[in-house]
Amino acid sequence: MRKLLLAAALALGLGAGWAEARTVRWAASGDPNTMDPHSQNVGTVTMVLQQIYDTLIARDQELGLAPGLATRWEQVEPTRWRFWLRDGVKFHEGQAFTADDVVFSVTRAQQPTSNYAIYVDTIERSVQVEPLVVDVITRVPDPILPNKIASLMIMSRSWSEAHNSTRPQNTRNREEMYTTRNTNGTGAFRLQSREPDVRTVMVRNTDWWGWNEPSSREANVTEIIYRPISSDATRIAALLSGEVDFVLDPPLQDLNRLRAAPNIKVVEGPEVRTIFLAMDVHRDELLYSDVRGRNPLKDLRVRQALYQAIDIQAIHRTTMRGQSVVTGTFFPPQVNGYSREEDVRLPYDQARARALLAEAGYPNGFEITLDCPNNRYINDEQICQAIVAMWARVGVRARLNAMPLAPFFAKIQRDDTSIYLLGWGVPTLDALYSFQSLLRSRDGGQGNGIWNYGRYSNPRMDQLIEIMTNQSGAPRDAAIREALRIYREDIPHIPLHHQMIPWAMRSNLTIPHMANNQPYFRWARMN
Amino acid sequence: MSNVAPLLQVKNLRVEFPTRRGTLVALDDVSFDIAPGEVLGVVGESGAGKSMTGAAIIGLLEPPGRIAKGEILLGGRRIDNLRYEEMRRIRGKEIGAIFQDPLTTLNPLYTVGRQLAETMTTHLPIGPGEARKRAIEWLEMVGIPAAAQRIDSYPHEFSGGMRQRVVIALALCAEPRLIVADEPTTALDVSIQAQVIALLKRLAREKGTAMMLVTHDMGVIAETADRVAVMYAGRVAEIGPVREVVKHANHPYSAGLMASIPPLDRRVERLAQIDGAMPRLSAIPKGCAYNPRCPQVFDKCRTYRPDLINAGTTQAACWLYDTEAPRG
Amino acid sequence: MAAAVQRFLDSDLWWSFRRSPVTVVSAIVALVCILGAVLAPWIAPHNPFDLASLNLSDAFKPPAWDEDGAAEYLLGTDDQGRDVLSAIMYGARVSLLVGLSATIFATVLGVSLGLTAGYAGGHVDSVLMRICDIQLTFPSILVALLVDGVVRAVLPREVHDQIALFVVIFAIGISEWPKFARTVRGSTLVERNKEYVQAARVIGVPSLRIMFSHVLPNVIGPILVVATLNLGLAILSEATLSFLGVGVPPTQPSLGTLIRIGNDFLFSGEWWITIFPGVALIAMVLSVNLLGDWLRDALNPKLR
Amino acid sequence: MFAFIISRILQAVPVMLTVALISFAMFAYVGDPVAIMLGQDFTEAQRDQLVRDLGLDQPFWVQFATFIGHAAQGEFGLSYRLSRPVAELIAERAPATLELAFTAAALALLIGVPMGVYTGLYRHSWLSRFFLTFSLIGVSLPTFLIGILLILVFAVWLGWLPSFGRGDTVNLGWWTTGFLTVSGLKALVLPAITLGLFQLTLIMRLVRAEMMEVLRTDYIKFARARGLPNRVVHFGHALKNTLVPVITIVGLQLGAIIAFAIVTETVFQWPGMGLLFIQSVGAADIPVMSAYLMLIALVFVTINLIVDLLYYAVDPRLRIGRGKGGH
Repeated sequence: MRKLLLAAALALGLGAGWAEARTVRWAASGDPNTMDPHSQNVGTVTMVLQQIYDTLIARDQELGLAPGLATRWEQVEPTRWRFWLRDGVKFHEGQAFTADDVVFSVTRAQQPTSNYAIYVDTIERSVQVEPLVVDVITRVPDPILPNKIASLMIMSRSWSEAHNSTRPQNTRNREEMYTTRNTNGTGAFRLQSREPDVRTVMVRNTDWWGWNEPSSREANVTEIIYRPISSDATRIAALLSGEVDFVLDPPLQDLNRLRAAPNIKVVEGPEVRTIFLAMDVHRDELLYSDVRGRNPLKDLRVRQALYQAIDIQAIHRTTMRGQSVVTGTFFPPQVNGYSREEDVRLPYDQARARALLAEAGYPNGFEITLDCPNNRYINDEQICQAIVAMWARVGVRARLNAMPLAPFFAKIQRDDTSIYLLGWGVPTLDALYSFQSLLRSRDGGQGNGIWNYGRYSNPRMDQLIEIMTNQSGAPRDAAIREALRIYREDIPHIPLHHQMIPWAMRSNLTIPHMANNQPYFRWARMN
Repeated sequence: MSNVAPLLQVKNLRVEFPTRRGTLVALDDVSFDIAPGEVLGVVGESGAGKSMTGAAIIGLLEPPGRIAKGEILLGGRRIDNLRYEEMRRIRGKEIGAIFQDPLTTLNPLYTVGRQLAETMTTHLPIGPGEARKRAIEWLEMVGIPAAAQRIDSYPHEFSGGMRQRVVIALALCAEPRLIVADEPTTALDVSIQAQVIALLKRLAREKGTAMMLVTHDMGVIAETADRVAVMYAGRVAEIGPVREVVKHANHPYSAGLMASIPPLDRRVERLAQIDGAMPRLSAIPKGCAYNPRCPQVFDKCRTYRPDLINAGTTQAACWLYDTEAPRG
Repeated sequence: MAAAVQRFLDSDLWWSFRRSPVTVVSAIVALVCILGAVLAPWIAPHNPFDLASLNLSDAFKPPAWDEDGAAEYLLGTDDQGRDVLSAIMYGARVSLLVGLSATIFATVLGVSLGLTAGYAGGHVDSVLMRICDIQLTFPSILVALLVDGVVRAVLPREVHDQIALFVVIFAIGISEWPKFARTVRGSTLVERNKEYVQAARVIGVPSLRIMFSHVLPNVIGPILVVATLNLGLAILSEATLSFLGVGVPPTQPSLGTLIRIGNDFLFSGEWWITIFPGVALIAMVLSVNLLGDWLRDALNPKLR
Repeated sequence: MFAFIISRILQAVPVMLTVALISFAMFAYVGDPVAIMLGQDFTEAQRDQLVRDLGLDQPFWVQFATFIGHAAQGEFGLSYRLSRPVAELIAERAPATLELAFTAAALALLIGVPMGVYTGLYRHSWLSRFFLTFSLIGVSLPTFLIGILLILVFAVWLGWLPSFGRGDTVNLGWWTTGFLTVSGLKALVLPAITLGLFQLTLIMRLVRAEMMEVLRTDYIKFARARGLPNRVVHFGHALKNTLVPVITIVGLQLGAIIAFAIVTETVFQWPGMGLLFIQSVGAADIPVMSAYLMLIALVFVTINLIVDLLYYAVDPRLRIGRGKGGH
């Protein structure tokens, strides 16, 4: 029946390059906890919503900027960016897309309940210039605004107002609103049905503006069925037995087996996500340690000792099974501002680590609790276990406190931690995003230090971040270089590695591997 | 009595229980006859083998017990070696059984009428309607008041005595030629015992049914039985007409037993008058099983086992009556 | 007299024990499991808790008989380079500790309440039995899960981790006491009405003494049977809770924890990490259950 | 009959109240709703307002009564994790769990009871010994291990059956069923076996023990002594008497099945209430947990009531008051 309908649609010239129903059954471990495009800025939500909602500026297959709902953009003044919008675009429910929807979406993302404020933090307001031209005015010059705006999904004003959804859903106080379960985007797929934790079904939006773009011409997916399968073993069994076509996060230990399996392929690539340990360098006495009256982590020598006690190559080889890129800094080369010279690790040297500890006044080590998520990053708990064992060999008795991501984030977000493992992705692909969130002093400025739960504070670092925020060109690049050097010397974090992300799929599926770990089914082809 | 062909003949019956410590002999060389219409009382202490004999006759020995030797004949037909299904047809139809405790003998989940009817339809060529009619008659016969209404009652709605009357009806309803009544009154109130025994006796006489009445109550035996068999440690110690055994017991054990009957109509408790206790089956002494307790024991008793020997009016398994061997 | 009966019973048990090869084998298996568990700190080839001795480069070694295996690690190593055999021995120790403690806890609680209910009768009896009934309708695993969940939620995490083992023992124990209470109550009712107990009562022997010196010895058999069969169940409950990730703390991994961790590697070819703990768990529970079955039949010859 | 039901329902009330109390305690105190709802930045005034709005300034018993009132209407608030009404979430998941539990229970009963009867009657036959060995292994294997092994063999090696989820479902009003599609039925096989196996062996062993117990009774011996055919004795007299305890056992097992569904649903990612519960435990989603607790209690109380009614139907001894008095 569906085939027939699609054939009819084809006959009417609505589709191009595809002829019959192609369903991709897709599985990953987590389920999006909302369908609101501005409520939860986490990968599990965006991986579904970016199929449905468009952004003004899109990403190409190399994560570069590409025309999206805006066909062209320009920094017409230092604090004014102008966007020329695509004509004839319609939302899934039929509303025509106009500049007003952009103004609305920017405002909505600025609401207190938004989790996307970091992308719109410099924006003062946005105004409609013409029905299809919109200006975004920033408080300060913002050279990377397009990078940020590329993450802002555009909603329909009239639809949102009609459904009382003019602000993002507040997931913190557990409210339910229309956007928790309903969507109305302009994207390549529209939401057909959703059962939380069970399945989310999206079908091809034949009216999408981009089907004739070169990158999508071969794309033929007509339906996406997403199912969360939290158990690693079950997820892999499902792929092997042909119940799903695509697994976004296959467990590393199963890769060899998957590679060997007929009709299954594993596509690998780096992810823009760096795993590191962050430490409480603020308190005068650690919450979780046997050291009284002083905070060992405030001592650079101790931080360095913990750093050099880690045999990162062993973790790379065994725990990550080669699926990681060992690093000495906290964002990968894809991110603007990356510097090869600053990406240098302190060598693994247990003797040196012991010496440093003795020098710092801890010849017998000390006790500490390592907080670690156990279902957020690739092999997160195993990494922590390995590190705890490595520290034990230099005398630091770490207790591992591994928890699911919900209590883990709740705990560290209360600053209720002494040392913790975190993985940081950079959706803007610009260094500022990482510096501002992770290393800037928490001074109340929007977005400043919001993920800096060790409360690292360095005035020079703050100055440099200020420069990154306001300036462009050479001064900005220099500021990033210096900040990276401080990061290397001051050791606010112990960097570990960039995640590699393997995707596993049936051989008949072709989909470009993306470093942001987002599958774009608008580019996918099923044979 | 020997001029009438016996209804039941038990010949040299031996019942064994194989256990992990060797084989226990529960009944050994037990022989007796019952004539049509005759009531044979079987007495003895607990564990003497009275109930076991009854169970062997109806073919319901508890496994792993088995008949190792001897024969049982009913109306001249051997029944101890029949297949289960053939024996089943005899049970209820030819041989009825009455158990000790009426409280546990009736299935609590079926009405008494149903239990009566199913017994009759199993054995008699009658339909359910007729069976129900006869069930009511039987209930009336055993003295259940308002039988027509009580037929649909469940066992728990009857008192103990009434239940035993139901059990009697169940045992008799297919009109068997022989009843094996295993201590039918022991579990009942003293005041009811006499009524039930009287009922049993009356029905047996009316229907011409023979009966093997197992009990350890000598009073009941004296009142009801034509002949009596005294059992001791799995053997028949003495058998003979009830009057003779009660009055002039020949076997020292029977004599002791009879001495324990109190004067008229007073109930008898356990036989405390005989010193010692009956041996366990696993420790039956050599020779005469009674020899350790016997006041008249002599050497032969300790070595050789006596068979039933004519001892005047009765038969007794006792060397005292052995005419061939001199007393020691 | 009592001693003679006891001796007879013992020899009887011994006899039926020797007659059943299955029972002998399961007793040997159980003994090996128990010895391996109890003596783990002395006989295990490695100490899986000594973090400093772990070496990540020894991780994922297959069993010794595999060509990639190392003689040092008979049953291979896990993802952290821990010796699987040692981990199993230490894990069995935790499983056994939890199982035994929970069973003892349930026994003591169930026996005392059962004795009280059976002996006191009246309101005490009906209230206690009502509680029993209610709890018996809830499967023990659910009771254990809830007790564990509530304690987990009430106590701060740090406190909870320190006493987690006791929480699990308590949760499993509390979920199993009614079976003991029921058994004991039934036997107590029977004993209570026997002449000797009545007589003891009449001459004024204190209730408590009657219960413990007359009634209790007579119900020891059934208690032993229920306890043995329950031990298997308790070990399974612990494994299930740990498999669900809410059992013993990860710092003291039990067999269930090992299976949960190993499960992630089952499909990737490193089967030994989960299969061996699984086999150990099954061997332990099966042998205990077989022993319990035998004990029940041996103490209750009517059933044979 | 009516009075009997009423008395049973009255007896269930304290159970439900106790469970409600635990639920409420979890809901009100464990989760600290104020802290969760306020987030990080708030004023004292906001806090006080919220406390008043939630009724947390009321005395304990008033709060408890309100909670019960809401609970009775199926009102448990919003899930912390999914931001949706808990009642709705549970209603969505209930069909999956109930269908799984029903299938597993049917499997356990239809196979377990005959096996139990058989092994009880023919204790020494070769087949009985086989069944008994099988059952011992069955009670000794943890459910999760069975599930894992079944997946390994039937989903991965043989590829015959799906390893997770419910397959395609059909909506019948608010009920979603997997019984009506091939993929739904296929998806049901492995979880149902996993869930049912333990109960099957348990039921078999209990029926066997009961059967043996009943076969030793006087009334069975008497039935034999009356010459009734074996068929009537075994399947009429014996089985009917076995039924009384078996009903209790089966009632209890049904409850156990729903509880053990937590494990099975975790292994097979079966989208039922058990999986929801475990996911909620992981996320400390108190409203879902307390609602689940109440619901399970309700299920158990209901099962118990049904068991009592069946008892009543089977065992005439319970029908007191009808007897005409034999004494």
